[in-house]
Amino acid sequence: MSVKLHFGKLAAATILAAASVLGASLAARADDVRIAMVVKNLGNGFFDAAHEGGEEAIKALPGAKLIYTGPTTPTAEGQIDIINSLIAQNVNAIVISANDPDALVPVAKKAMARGITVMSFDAGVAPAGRVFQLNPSKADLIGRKQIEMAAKTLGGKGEIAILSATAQATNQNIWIAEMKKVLAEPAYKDLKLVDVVYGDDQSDKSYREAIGLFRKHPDLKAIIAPTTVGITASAKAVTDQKLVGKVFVTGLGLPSEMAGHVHSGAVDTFAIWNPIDLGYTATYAAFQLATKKATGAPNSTIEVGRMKSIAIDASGEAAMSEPYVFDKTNVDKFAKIF
Amino acid sequence: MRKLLRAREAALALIIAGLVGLITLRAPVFLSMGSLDTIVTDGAILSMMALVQMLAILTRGIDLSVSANMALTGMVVALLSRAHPDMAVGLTMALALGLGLLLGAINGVLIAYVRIPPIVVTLGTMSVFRGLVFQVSGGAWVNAHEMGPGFIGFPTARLFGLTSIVWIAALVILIGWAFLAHVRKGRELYALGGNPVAARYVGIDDTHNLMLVYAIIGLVAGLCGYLWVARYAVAYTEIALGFELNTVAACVIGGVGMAGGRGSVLGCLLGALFLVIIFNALPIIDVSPFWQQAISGFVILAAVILNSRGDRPLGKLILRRTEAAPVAGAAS
Amino acid sequence: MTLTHPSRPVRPMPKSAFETRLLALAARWETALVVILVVICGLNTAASPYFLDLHNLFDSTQIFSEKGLLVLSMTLIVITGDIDLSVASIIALTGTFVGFLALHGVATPWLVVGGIAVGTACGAFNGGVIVRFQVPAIVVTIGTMSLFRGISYIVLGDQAYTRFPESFAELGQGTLGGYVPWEFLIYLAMAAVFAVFLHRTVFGRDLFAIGNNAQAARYSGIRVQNYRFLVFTLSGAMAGLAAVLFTSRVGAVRPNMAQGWELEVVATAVLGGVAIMGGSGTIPGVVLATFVFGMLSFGLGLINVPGIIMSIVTGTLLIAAIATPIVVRRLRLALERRREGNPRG
Amino acid sequence: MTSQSETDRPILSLQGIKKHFGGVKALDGVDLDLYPGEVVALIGENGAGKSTAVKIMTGIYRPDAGRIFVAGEEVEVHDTRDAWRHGITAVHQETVMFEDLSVAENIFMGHLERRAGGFLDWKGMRRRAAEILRELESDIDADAAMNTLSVAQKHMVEIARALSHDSRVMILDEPTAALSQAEIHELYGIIRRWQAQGKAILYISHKFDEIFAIADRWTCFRDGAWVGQGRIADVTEDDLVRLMVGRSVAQLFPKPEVTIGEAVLEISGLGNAREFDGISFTLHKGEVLGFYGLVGAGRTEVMEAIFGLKPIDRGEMRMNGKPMPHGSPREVIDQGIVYVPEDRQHAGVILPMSIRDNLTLPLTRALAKNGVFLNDRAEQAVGNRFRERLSIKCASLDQKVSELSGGNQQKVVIGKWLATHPGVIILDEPTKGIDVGSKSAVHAFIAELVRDGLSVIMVSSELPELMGMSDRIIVMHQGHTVRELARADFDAETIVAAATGLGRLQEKRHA
Repeated sequence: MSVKLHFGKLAAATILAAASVLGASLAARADDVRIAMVVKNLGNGFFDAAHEGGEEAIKALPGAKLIYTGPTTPTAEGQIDIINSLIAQNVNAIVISANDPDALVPVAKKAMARGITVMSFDAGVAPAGRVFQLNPSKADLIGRKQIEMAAKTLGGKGEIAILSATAQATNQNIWIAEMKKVLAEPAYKDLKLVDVVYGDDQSDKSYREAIGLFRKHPDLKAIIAPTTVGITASAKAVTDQKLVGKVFVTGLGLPSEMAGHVHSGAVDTFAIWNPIDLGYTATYAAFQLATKKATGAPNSTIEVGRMKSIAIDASGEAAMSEPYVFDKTNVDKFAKIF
Repeated sequence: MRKLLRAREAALALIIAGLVGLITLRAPVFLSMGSLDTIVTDGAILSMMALVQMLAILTRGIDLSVSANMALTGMVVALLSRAHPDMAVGLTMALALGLGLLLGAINGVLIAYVRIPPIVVTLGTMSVFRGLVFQVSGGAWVNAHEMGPGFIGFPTARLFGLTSIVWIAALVILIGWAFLAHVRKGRELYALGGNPVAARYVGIDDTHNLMLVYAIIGLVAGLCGYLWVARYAVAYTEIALGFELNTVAACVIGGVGMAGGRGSVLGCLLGALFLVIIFNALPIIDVSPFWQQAISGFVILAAVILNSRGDRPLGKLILRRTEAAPVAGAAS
Repeated sequence: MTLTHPSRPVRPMPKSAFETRLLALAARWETALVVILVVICGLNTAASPYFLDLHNLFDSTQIFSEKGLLVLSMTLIVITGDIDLSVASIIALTGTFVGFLALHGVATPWLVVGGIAVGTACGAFNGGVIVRFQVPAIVVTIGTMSLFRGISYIVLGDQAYTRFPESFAELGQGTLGGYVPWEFLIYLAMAAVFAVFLHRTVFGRDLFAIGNNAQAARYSGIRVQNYRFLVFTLSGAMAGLAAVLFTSRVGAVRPNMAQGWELEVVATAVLGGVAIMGGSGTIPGVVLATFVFGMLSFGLGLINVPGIIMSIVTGTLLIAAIATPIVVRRLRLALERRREGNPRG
Repeated sequence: MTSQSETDRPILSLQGIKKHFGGVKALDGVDLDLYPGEVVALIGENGAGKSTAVKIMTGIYRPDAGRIFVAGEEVEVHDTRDAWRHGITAVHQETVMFEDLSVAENIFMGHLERRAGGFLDWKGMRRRAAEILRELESDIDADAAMNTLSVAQKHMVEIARALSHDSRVMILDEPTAALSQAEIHELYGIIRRWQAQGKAILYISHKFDEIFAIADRWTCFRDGAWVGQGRIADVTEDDLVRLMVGRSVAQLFPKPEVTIGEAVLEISGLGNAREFDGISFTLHKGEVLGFYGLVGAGRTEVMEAIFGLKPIDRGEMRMNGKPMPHGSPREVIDQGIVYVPEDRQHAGVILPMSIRDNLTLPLTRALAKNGVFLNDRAEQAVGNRFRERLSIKCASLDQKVSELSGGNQQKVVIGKWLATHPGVIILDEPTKGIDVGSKSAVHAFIAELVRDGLSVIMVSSELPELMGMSDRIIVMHQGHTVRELARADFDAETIVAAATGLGRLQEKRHA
């Protein structure tokens, strides 16, 4: 049974095989415009919706193909490996939602050096590593909207806490900074931010952190969770601890995941931008850039099909609209969509 | 030895009491009923899993696949609940137990019959099971509102003031204790781990026993997989990622000897309790969550070092007997 | 049955015992790995037109070069009968330290030296605790696995170190002649050093002796505890080197870097033919296994298979690689027994 | 009670049992018959296959060929529980114990007793254990943890374990090795009671006085083969010796005439916490110093301490007149002292490694190029030299040591040390478990060593060997040296008396 072969023979065979295929494979490259959407992690409802939007854009774009990919855990390393393999596949454009703005720069630069268009959406890559960044909304709008929602639910008064994703999450950290700015305004002087905790986008950790918040701050009135994992875990914690009506959860969440919590009363309002539109726009824009129909340079605009056009500002970022607020009245309708 | 073990457990209990005292000084709310209720509920799953992990360690093995088993079982029952929201809780539990058992049996066959070291087998199955979670779910999440109300409600439903998850844990622990202290098979595990050669001389068959150990681990992991998913009301690929190390840590803190043959249910429970208290206390006493990992690492190391004295074999006793009783039969 | 006879005349050996042994081994496990590697490369070629491209192949070495370094030192540790689960956490801690130094304007050469020094210190800590308190390596390194990464979390929290000197990036991102990454060259060089160390020096021989029978090794005057300390320190040093390369390649340091690598590293060593209970294993074997995993994940990446599927393949390969020889041997024994029984019966 | 016909039929009968390990034949078609109410002494040298036979009867090994009959019916014994079911119980030569568990648990492990509900009957087991121990007139507490017992006490627990089974066949494999004279008499009483109950007893011992005192029949193995059987009443001690070794005894011990030189190793007042105390002796150049004692008397522990393997709390060691460092084996080896341990397989050789690698293990560094890189040629040369010098029987030096017979393994261990050119060699039970041929080779070799000017410490439980080879004998008992005799005063009775503590007791009474 034992395999008996010589190193030498094998090596020779390998080289031969390699050489024969090498010539053939070099010629066999497609002419399609292949756009790769690299998301933070697979299996995330938000990105699944963005994927749907991307596919919609592809249908509208002749000769375009979409590769939807991402790591299974939201890490930069996973994304680096994936982008490396996309470079090897010589795709035309890569659209990234980054797990880490800085760590992706070297590999993104490498991709651009090999002639691949790189842009980011949702969570941005640092400017050196992309043509432009498509924000789902403006950070200041997102920050403000979440404080507004909390203020409205609480009647403008009470202790609030933030339960975020990982401590490194780029966009969450920017929004938290924006929220703090808004809280400094006189209109919100009675809202007291007592804590910021991190649930690492894991349900159990987020859940435990939420309960920790209840214990530490008996007078806590609201938790703002600017992440879809955090907001569901917080709402679950509120329900389990029988704090419905006493502590409210708000933040960013998907209607499909939040409908139940809205009806239970743990959540009064929450917001999110439309991930389908976001995915559509990002994919469309990438196609425009890859086919040289747009430059993506600062202060330029890009035509993006049914979403009309987006304008890129001086810092190389573009923004879609302000987040959309959901409550009892409309959540069920959108829950069927995303 | 038994006295020493007792002493060790008493010391651990004292440390836990001291710890609780310190935490309460900083944040009195820690001792509130609500907080304690959370700790007990949180500790339930870790206690059960640490207990079965102890079975593996007792027999000189380790099971690194426990958390992947929990994730896979949890995901499968969650998907089933999504497809059939009205499925009875009893049936769900039966399915979870069955699937967990099957996964554990795979480990068992490879370890007991094919004779691959447990660490290798469970390292491999850990990867495979975790990958399968992704395969069966397509990477998607199963969210609270997609699962049946009974499915989610059961673990946190209350009976006499405690959640049913706690009652289940109590039952599992009781069975585990009875098994190890009062059932022949269970007691034999100590012999098997303490001295495998001697165990063979007294007719203890390691094949059957190892198969049994890993099957039991799988069974309980399956149950805990369901409880975990239902308690946190969500199922996704990374459920309980890294949890296997917590179960090992609980055993180590509880004085279970990694060399096999040594460890008690009580110690194991105290180890689990210790970890749960620390994890729950950190947010309350305002220690940055960033300290959590370093603290648990430090605690494990401290426990290992403190236990090291007990684990070291002493020399044979040759001298003392000379002083005590010169010759046994001298009087006759 | 046997009585004392003067021994038969000794026949001169045509080959050195080392070569004979190496060849014997090659006939078993390494050859199988070469076959697996060739099959994987063949499948990759069939599955993706982009696989057999020199540029891509060299790029792909970056998938495994850093892990490969860890596999080398893990091989020594497993051969001595221990295990080190803290390597990935040492990377996080070392990376954090390197980032901290860079932030304070330390020059590239000192970043490299500093990183390796911190890694070495972490490894020495592991080895020190294991040897001083005579506790199993697996628990100690489970503890330091949390501790080292935990320290990195305490230091960095939600921050990242992202500012590094230009010249530092060359190490992890640069190539020789635009094709061969420095990382890969460093990996190959280290593999050669480890091969010589393990198979051609006194130290390597002593490690095998310890792994096969630590008690007998001790009775033979081998300072077993010193060696255990040495291999853990060495493992730390390799993790330090890997951290430096990783940091240079990625250009950013976060506490969660290299999470989960420890298990991949152990799996690679075991697939490379290192007996998990200690006492046997070869550097050529683990290098081949490193390539097998590297090519496998590169190939799956090319066809955009999610990384987690790789973990199914890894796990299955690991178990199958160990179980197959055992099952085959047992079947053969059973067959022989039956054959022996038949003619008489 | 038993009718004539039943007495004539053996309870247990082995026929044509064969067993080999790798290439080594341990049993080559042996027969054995045990009759109710009779004690059969199984005699044979170390390595003759007695213990292997015991392990086959108790299901620990499966025979390669041959048949086992219990009360006339052919049976298969797959494991110990099968053996128990057929009424076969053994007290094994080596103590097989669970150190962390209690005495009662050790006695009942494997057949823990259950109450009606299926749960363990702890109370009952504790009571039964105490009863059995009382029957043995032992003062061991049934609740004590095993690791608090002395070696002799552990042996008593082994015997208690055998008593806990209601067996028809009792096998005692060197049961008296660790027991004192009084305890041995106790054991005789038990055996006679078993006899009266109609049990069959297989008694394995080296000690002829025991065999003649207790046995009715004998069966003899030599080198794994069946030699013969008969009634004890029909033979003399000399007959048995001839049967066992196949030649006359005198040839076995080639004690050379060597002039004893100056003191080499001086030990005074050596002691540690648990194992030994007040150990003092001097070893001279060219001398063979014998150490005698019961199993567990502390001989091995003393030797390990000298070799740097055990802590020393008190006392002084001098090598060639200078204080000797002894922190680790390495330092001791550098002093020219080497140690051939008793447990060859675990501490002596590295089984999965080649003969050559084993032979050069302590030498690799000295042979290496620049002290670092392996020097295959030099190692091969050393390997060849010692293979020849010790007549190691092997196909090639690349063969794994695990494939060698016990005797040849022992030669590898000795060869390994000789290659370092030591001044003192400590041999701990150097002929335990090896065949007759290798045994005399080892003896011849010891003679050669002292002729070359080495000094030898020989620890042995075999009195004839020790008396045949030693210049002086030191007797140990319970961690102390109790007697020292010069060759002219050697007397088996005196030595055994001292080793079982009698001499010591008498001294105490006089004092």
